[in-house]
Amino acid sequence: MIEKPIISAAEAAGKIREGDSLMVGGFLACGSPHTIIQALKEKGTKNLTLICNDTAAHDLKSGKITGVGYLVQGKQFKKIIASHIGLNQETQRQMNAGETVVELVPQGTLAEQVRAAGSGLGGFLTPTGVGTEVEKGKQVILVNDRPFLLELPLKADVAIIKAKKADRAGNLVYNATARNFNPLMATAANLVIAEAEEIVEIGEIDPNEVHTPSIFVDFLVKAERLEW
Amino acid sequence: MIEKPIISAAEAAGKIREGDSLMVGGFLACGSPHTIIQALKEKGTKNLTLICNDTAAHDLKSGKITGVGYLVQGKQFKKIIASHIGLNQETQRQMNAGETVVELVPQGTLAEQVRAAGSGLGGFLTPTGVGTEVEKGKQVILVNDRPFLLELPLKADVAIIKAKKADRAGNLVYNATARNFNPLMATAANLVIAEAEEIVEIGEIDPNEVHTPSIFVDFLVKAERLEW
Amino acid sequence: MEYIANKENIAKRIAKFFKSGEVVNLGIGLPTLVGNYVPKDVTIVLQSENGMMGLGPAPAKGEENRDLTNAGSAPVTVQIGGCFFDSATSFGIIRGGHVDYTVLGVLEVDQEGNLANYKVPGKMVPGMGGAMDLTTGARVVIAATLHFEPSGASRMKRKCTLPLTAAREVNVVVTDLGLFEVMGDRFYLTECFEPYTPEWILEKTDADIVVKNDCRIVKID
Amino acid sequence: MEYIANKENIAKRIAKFFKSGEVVNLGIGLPTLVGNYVPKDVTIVLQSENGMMGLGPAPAKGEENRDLTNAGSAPVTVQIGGCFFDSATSFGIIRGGHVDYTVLGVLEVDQEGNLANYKVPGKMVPGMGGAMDLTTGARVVIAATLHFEPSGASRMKRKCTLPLTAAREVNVVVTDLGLFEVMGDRFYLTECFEPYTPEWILEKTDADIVVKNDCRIVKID
Repeated sequence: MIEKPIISAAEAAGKIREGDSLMVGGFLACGSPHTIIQALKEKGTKNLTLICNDTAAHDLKSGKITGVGYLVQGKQFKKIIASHIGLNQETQRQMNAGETVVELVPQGTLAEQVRAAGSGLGGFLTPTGVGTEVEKGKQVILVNDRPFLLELPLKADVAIIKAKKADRAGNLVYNATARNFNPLMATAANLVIAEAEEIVEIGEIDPNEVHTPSIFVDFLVKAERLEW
Repeated sequence: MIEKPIISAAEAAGKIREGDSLMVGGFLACGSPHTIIQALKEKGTKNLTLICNDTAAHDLKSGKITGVGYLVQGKQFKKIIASHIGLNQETQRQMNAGETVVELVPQGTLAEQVRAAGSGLGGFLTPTGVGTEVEKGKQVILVNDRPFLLELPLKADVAIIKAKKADRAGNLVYNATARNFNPLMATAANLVIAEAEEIVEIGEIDPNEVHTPSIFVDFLVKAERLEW
Repeated sequence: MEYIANKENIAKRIAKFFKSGEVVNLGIGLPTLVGNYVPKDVTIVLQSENGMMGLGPAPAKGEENRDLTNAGSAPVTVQIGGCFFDSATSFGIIRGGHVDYTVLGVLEVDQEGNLANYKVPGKMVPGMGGAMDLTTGARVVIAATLHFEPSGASRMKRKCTLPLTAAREVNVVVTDLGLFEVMGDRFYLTECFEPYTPEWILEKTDADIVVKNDCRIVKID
Repeated sequence: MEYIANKENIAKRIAKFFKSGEVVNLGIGLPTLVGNYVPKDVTIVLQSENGMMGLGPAPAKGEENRDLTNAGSAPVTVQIGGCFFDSATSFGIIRGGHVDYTVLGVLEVDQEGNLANYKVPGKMVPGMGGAMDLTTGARVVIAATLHFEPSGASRMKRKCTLPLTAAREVNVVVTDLGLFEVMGDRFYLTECFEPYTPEWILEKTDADIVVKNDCRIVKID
């Protein structure tokens, strides 16, 4: 196995270009790559398209922000694709003010779209969203007389994800519910940067316990910011 | 967590009824539930439909048989859905003689069909098989001008699978390449019986290392036959 | 008759639905309360759509694990015998029919079984999160809601006016007045909670409600 | 010119395609030989479609693990840093374009890039196994084959007559005579292996072959 380069969070942020589509792992900031997020906030790269389960939290009264909320605050996204923005009032403000395009996707559909992109599928049929606004503009296909929506794969230019442990080859292990979208996004972007709390030598992770195979990971970053 | 009943291989075989569709885990007999397979052979239940990656091995000259090959030998299947029958000359003989219907499916499509059934998808679009005999009778759907086949989910009445370790709740851990189709089949059958080499108390498997969540498993069988 | 909003009664009644071994997903808010009232001799498995089977209670102060939260980002624990998985697996479990009950909050629910709870256009748009998958995939969909909005209007409608979370997926509505089954474009009152009466409920609810022959008056405790 | 079948030359030449870090899937049979000739300074990752990244060589006698096999059910080892996964993940990796090279055996391969290797109707029907997904998903599809059938007919055809494993997916054909690229419904001879000559290859092969301007005569060693 070859070793993957360990780079700084600033270097990682530098690999994300203006206009890129960007997948960010995490679920309401749990399991998000906070070190890279902060570096990307400092870098200030704009016109990104975010693909993330949600936009974490931003309470406009208290000013408290978590996870990708920092990037929303910096208005770094022209478009946000997510299943939930309920805890981020700034996202809702930008959406209602027409400053940022927000596309809401059912969570299971979003997860499956990312998986489909990583798995080379042309799409999938889901019963989720039939008869709702989610159906709009989509092909409805009947299978045994039951209607399904044809949902298409969702790829990104870059994915930034967070693991508990990585080996130098890029094999990843996640912890508890910090797993969420991270392993899916690892498969679906042209460039994958994994932030890990611990980076160990090749051979130190049991091959039965690897959650993300090394071949998906291009660069490693040592996690320095663990709080949301 | 409630405990799942531990039953004998004979009891497990007794839950498979004439005419059932039956998923069997394993890849050329590696990771197959050999103890239950032998009990089902003794029971002699007929008219089953097999869903399995392959039909393992049966060399008509030497008489050597592995895995589900024993059930093929007993002519217990009226239909076989598999991706590969190359090492089982008896399957080929039955097919060519018109004794058993054999449906060959690309391996990745078969895996995804089982997953789709377990995941509540109505189907998926795959590029695999376009322009080949696999395309016959299937809907071709263009996505961005690229043709894909619409493949449908594949469910079963019963799945018999094999794990390295189970806890009493039914959480499963597989070993090495003996994993293969087992975790997929655990999700896609009405009744799931898992054969395990080791059955431990609830709490003895790290929740981060579970491959198949307990809720998929209905019954446990202690593995007694490990050789193919 | 005086109406006093009572979320606990809703949670208490819903908690009686479950049998040991069943898999349940409780939404954030009112539905979460249901977990407090599951009878001690019933062992259910709580699924959390952010990737866990065996959701446990909140940890003791100081014992929080930043990697272990529920779908509302609150710190939780995992039960012995639980496990973790990714979001595609989590929704495979949900859509695949492996969750027996989903209990969801309500903005509006109507007699066709439609549910609206994710969007008030131009005002509040939290997003659907996992609710659309849950209502589609779970074996039984229970809508849990106070019977009345603060304005006094019933949340049970003839027809939802807000964007739908689920089209014709709701099986049961439990309010603080009673338990309603949804069938054939009608609500069927099957349990009326003390001190309310079927007549009073019908009078206060602008929807087609059939009082079942065997409708019982139930004291929730 | 006398033809002496030489599988090793095919394997040796294919092994030179790979760069360190690339992911390669080798089919059973002739393609497996390729693994023996990968240069020592090139570190590739072998994927095995039965669920492994980092396929290693056969174990020493007595060291076999019945849970650790390749896609042909032969005992193998796993390299340090390898890992295991289920069949859906394995084919997600394959179809998703994460395998750089797939090397497959041949019954027939034609100038349109069609490959037939899984079925001789009524005679031999092993099944396609993972070959259809591999040819569809891998970045580069290499067909590896002795140039001639035992009968003396070329396996490189104008048009396959057997059921196809892959329609227009083959990028490169390596035989024991030379290396051919497939483009625009033609074979392009880009390397001719000693002692054969382009003229002899063209004469012996019933297919449209263009000899590339920069076609080299190569000694395989």
